[in-house]
Amino acid sequence: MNATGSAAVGAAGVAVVGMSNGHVSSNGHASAPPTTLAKALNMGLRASMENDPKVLVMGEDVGKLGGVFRVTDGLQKDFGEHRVLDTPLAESGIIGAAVGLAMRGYRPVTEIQFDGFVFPGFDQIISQLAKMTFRTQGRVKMPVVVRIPYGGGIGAVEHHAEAPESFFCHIAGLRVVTCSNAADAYFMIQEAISCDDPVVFFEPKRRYWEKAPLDVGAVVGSTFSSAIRRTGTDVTVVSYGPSMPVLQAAADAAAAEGRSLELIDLRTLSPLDLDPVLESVRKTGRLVVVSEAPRESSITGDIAARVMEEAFYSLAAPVLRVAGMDTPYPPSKLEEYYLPDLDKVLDAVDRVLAY
Amino acid sequence: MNATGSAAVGAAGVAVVGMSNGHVSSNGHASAPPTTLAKALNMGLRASMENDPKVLVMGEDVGKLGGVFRVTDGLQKDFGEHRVLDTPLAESGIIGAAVGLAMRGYRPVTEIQFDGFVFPGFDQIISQLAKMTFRTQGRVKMPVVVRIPYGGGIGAVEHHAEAPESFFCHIAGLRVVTCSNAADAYFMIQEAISCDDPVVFFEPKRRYWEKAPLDVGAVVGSTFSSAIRRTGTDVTVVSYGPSMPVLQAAADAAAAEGRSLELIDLRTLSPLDLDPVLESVRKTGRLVVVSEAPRESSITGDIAARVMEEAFYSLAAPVLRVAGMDTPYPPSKLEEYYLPDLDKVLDAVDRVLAY
Amino acid sequence: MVNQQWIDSLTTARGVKERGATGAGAAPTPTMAPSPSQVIAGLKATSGGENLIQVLNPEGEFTPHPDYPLDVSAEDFPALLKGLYRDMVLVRRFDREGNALQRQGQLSIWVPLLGQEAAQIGAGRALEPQDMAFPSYREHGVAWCKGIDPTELLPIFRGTEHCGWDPVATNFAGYCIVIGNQVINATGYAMGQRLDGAVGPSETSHRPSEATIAFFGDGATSQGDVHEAMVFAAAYDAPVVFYCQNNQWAISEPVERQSRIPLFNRAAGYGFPGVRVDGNDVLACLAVTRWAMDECRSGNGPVMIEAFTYRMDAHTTSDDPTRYRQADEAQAWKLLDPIERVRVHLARNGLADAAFFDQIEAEADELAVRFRAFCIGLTTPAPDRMFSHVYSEPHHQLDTQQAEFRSYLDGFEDETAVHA
Amino acid sequence: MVNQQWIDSLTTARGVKERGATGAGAAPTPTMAPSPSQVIAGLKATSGGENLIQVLNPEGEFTPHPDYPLDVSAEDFPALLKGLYRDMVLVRRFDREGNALQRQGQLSIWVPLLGQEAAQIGAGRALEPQDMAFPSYREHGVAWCKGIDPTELLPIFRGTEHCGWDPVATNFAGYCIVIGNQVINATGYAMGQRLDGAVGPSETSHRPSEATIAFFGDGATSQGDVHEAMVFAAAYDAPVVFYCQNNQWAISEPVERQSRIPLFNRAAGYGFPGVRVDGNDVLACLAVTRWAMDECRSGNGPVMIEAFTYRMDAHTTSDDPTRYRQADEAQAWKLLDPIERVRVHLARNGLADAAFFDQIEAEADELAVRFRAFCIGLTTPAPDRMFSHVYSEPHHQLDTQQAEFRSYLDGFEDETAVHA
Ligand SMILES: Cc1ncc(C[n+]2csc(CCOP(=O)(O)OP(=O)(O)O)c2C)c(N)n1
Ligand SMILES: Cc1ncc(C[n+]2csc(CCOP(=O)(O)OP(=O)(O)O)c2C)c(N)n1
Ligand SMILES: [Mg+2]
Ligand SMILES: [Mg+2]
Repeated sequence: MNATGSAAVGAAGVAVVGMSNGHVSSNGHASAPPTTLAKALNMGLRASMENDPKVLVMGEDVGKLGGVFRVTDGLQKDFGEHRVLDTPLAESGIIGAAVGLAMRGYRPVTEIQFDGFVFPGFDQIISQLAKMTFRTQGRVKMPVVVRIPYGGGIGAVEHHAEAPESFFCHIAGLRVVTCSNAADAYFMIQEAISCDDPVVFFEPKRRYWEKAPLDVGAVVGSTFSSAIRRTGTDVTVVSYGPSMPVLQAAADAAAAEGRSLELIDLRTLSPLDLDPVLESVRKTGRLVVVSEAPRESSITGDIAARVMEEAFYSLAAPVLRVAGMDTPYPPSKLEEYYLPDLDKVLDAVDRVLAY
Repeated sequence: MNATGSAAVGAAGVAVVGMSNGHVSSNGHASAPPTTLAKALNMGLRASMENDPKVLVMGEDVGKLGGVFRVTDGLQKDFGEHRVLDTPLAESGIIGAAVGLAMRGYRPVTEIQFDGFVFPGFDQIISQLAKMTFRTQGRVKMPVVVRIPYGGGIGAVEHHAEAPESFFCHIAGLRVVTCSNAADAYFMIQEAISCDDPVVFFEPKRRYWEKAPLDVGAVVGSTFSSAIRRTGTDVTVVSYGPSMPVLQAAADAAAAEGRSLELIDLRTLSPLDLDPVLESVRKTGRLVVVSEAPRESSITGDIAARVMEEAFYSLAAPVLRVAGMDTPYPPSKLEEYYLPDLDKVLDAVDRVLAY
Repeated sequence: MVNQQWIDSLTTARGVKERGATGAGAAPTPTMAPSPSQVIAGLKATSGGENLIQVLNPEGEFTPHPDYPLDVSAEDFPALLKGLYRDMVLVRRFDREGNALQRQGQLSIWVPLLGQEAAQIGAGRALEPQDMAFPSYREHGVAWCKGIDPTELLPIFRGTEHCGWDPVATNFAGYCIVIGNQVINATGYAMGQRLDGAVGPSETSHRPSEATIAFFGDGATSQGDVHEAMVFAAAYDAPVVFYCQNNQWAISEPVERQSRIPLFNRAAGYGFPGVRVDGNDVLACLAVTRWAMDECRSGNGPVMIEAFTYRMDAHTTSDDPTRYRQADEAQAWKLLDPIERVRVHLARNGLADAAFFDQIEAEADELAVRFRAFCIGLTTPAPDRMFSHVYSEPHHQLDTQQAEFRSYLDGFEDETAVHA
Repeated sequence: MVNQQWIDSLTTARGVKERGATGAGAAPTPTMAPSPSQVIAGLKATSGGENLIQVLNPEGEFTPHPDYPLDVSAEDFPALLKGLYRDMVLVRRFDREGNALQRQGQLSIWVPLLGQEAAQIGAGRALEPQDMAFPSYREHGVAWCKGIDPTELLPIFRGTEHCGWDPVATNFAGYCIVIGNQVINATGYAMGQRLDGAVGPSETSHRPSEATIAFFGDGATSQGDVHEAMVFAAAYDAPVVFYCQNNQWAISEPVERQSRIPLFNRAAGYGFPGVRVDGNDVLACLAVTRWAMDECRSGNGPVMIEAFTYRMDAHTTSDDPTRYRQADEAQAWKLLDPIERVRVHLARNGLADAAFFDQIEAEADELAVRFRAFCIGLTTPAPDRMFSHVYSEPHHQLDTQQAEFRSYLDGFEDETAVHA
């Protein structure tokens, strides 16, 4: 059994090739300074706050402490307490207040401290944040970002290692995106903030400290698009966020066995940018979808169903899923069994090739 | 354009053939008195309360008023205020208190007034109700039922016509079931109450007043199982709850055109009872899944993905989905366009047969 | 500055102190909690209790309140009161028409405000154009004061739109159906007003100070969102007035199901002022709300107001109140009708003559006719409405879904007969 | 019966009344809301304010409180105090060992209770075996009193289980990490106690009366769930004590971010008693909690207690408090150490000799050794644990998933080398 790959993979970003809406952009340029994903988010937040005085940061412990992951480190010091708000300990209040602030013309970037704590704010997200624009015939825009550190593999106690992204993908009116490396983190958070729609922004917490080259001057297209991370011919493997380094490692291992994997980082989970996936599947005929989220009624099921709908005759095998178990997140000593890892991905590759 | 079929289909239950875990049970016996779905639930609740003094009913307006749909009508009068509790107006409080009552040995049956109002209670459902047993290594059981009237087609204002079942199917630790006719309603609510696990019980609100024969003395197996409602050879059509009468109408219309549909009422959404579906698909080679829920990251995607995984070579066509739109629920004058209806089902049957 | 004193006054306001005074406390002392019947007696008494702010009593007698002056000269008083009378009569009239339209199948539901005209007009007329209001779903009277034409309320209840007006242009948010949600949204908006520098005397701009008002019911006070709204507002000194219309009922549940004691007391738990006003006294509602909004505009928010009133009709047209409340309760409240006392005062004091009352009646009739005609003429938007404004920015996936749906619909136009 | 009086006393406890008294209220009156600095001064003062119930002061001087007697004879007093001292020393000792084990990589996290020993032991020792307790995640001292062996706390923090004890057998619920959730669960449990007839003098059974206690922090008071818990408890007269340990911080946020005024005032907003007790005074915590539990057991619940204390260590071992608070604050609180004052009282009054203190030290050392050994010996459960107890009844789908996973794992055992 292998661990979930964080150590083994290392600076996964080095291999990053960002492909956005057809044009390749190498935001992983090798001469760019290596930056942690957390720091890149911090830099992106800072850039957005400098560009637009209406951008606010709000959440629990985001001020002096800089957030429990230090993503907002130094922002309150530099922008003041009126731009970076430590809030009372209440997530419905955080989202609900952000909705009101957005109606007033602000662009609040809210932080949920851990994935498992978004649920007290779920009602405000689904009932107000997601529906407000539709309800008011577009008269009230909701440029709110909900940042959520997510995923497991950090040895944490209950509620600190969940992958709740599928819930949000099921909510019309939201956009759901996630980054997997520093360069994307920097550009995607800015794109999220400048978007007039509410964006749920998932941050792969166990990758916060992984470094990748970040060229802040790079010209990038929309980062809310699928990115082909490695081209290959035998099997398409699709994932996002925390599992991308696992995919890289799997592709390396598979290559050593003579198998060529094509890797796609979805980046946007709702809406999906499915064309690159379909194109790839038309080539390889085989698809494995990897996600930490439990399998039932999830984003992975949706991807499988849609690929079947749109590329039925191209599929030489069923779409296989490597997902979290359909159990509550286990005690952390067992998380290596729960999470998708190198072996599980390779096992799925074996199985999908066996058809 | 046809309406959603409620009028056209009428006493859909007449055609009901309940098949539970392999043994056929005709709980739709023709000599049994016709009963509305709402009344059947009321009778089932009453039976459970009589059988077990630990069963409580709690929610907003469930007492004197008998619930806005009268499902709890007369229960407070007959069982007293200590068995049927009108609660303060707070859903997190309702679920959270039910969790505590269950720890104390009670079996609370909570009512959420409408689908759109379950979200203030979502956190308690996911963080406590669903996880408590796992957390405590089985020492604390959670025999709590969360009753939710769901689905559209009643001309209601916002938040009163949603189909949130997929959210709950994505939560490990819960069971999710739904009834489509009076007989199932009567037996399923009792099975839910007697289950030691938390059960989210979805009630198709626009079918509350539809009558079907109810033989309370019928011998039924577990009702938490898929039921084949009509056998056919050309296409398998699967749904649950409010859409079942639509399926019946579609099967009639298709029959008139010489097409034979096999209809399956899932009844249990989590876990799915997939064997009857797979068996059917192995016969027909074609599957249409119908649900009012939006399509993204939903139960329909999961069904499609799993059928592909387990019956890949049997599929002559992709699994097609007839679902709610990926939009917020529209103003009610437009709901006939939003909801699956006879025409949409037949259109999908046409398309799946065109492969 | 009396702050510390005021805080102290709050902090001694707890049962224990009183309790301790009654005995040594050695053994479990006699019941401190009020019995259910006492609670009911205290809460459901139509008098509203001793703390009720009232300036125009049910008999039409006017007694100004020293703490909540109306800020109107004797000369202007008749016009003020006649204006409020007109507001209430017109609002009641279209409210009744809404009920009738539902009965006749023209609306799928109507939410009556009958009995709450004073609570809403009093509050609504205390608002300046720059003030923001967050309603629940029953605030037709506040909408009226905010310049929303009554016909704009109809699309929601006919099912043609989820919101018929422009919340930005009118400073009146969309109706909010999920109980309590709007209250924390209001706090957020008010936080924005403060961040904008629109609160308190401004040195840099000449724009008038602003505040926000959030409307909610007695039942709503139990929701976590209302609590969090108050916590946030207190934490950020947000200029928001929490205006609770205690109409005694949350559908079938009486207010004592939500609280043992009068609801305005909640404010003290958060450290801001709470006032109970006679919600059937339009002048008191106006005076108290003006005071509260001024407090907020000048930076002393938040403030809570409990308007003690009564839901004289059903919860909505779908509701049947005979199942849960006695007719005599409604009879008792009828004597406290919010419009009647104003009519009596105007007539008895010669402030208005028969012609005035006739003219308002005529105006009400006209409004009702226009309201009805507009309702019946309201058309259903094209199915494409479903897909519009889900997002403000382009969304290829939804565009595809829309295109597919379009061509599916077009298929029917091609055929002469559709399925079945 | 003083109920009406008591209700009235609550209902006058609002800013407006005081406010009105200061002037005519014609124009916006001077600021009523406390300024941030005043709030901070009032809340962060280590004295806890005038309302603080204290019987053993930081200098170790004992002054019984008339309202909250200890119900102990002079003869038994030394044993009581020595017992509490022993509890606090032992609990502090294994708490420090928990910290050390985390530093040494044996635990993935530890949540220190340092400084809150009195708040927890005082409350914990007020509980009878039949009473139910709902902790958050820091209540190691309450667990101790409930008979949970300290080693049973380790699995959570080592990541081998989500709960190491039996909540049913111990009447101590599992730790709750989602802030506020457990408080409404506690109310529900207490509602059940009442429904069972386990509250108040019972004519039909001889079983002792019961109550429930819910533990939560100052930060938690902002959560909707805590509000709803109080609303439900008041509505159903639930026998639950809301025990808020105000340790001045919610991670990096000081308590004034959650409230302008002392937290015990919240109770008045719901119509039940609220008390602020010196949370570093174990005798006061014991006396006040006993009183509160007795109130609840005899049917007069709910009651709120705010234990005014201090988190002397980091929030958890993952936290770095130097980023947000000054060292001198911790220094000031060090003078108020909950154990030290008991030691002083015992020593100065000759209630305990050196041998006693030595013996407790030795016992603490032993406990620490046992705690550490147990921790290091804790093994990871088999992967199958993931699938067990997800449901209480059979679940074919999960069984299938488990079987598939089992055979996937078995695949590795067959191979000599696994992938990469
Ligand atoms: C979260 C939520 N739960 C339940 C409902 C259903 N519901 C609609 S109105 C209502 C009662 C509201 O009572 P109150 O707050 O007193 O306002 P009123 O209707 O009396 O004006 C309820 C329970 C809802 N709309 N939202
Ligand atoms: C719903 C939720 N939001 C956020 C968190 C993260 N979190 C853990 S402890 C904590 C602070 C709690 O402060 P307080 O209630 O004062 O308790 P204390 O830790 O001081 O004992 C926060 C924000 C959480 N566990 N749950
Ligand atoms: Mg009401
Ligand atoms: Mg704290």
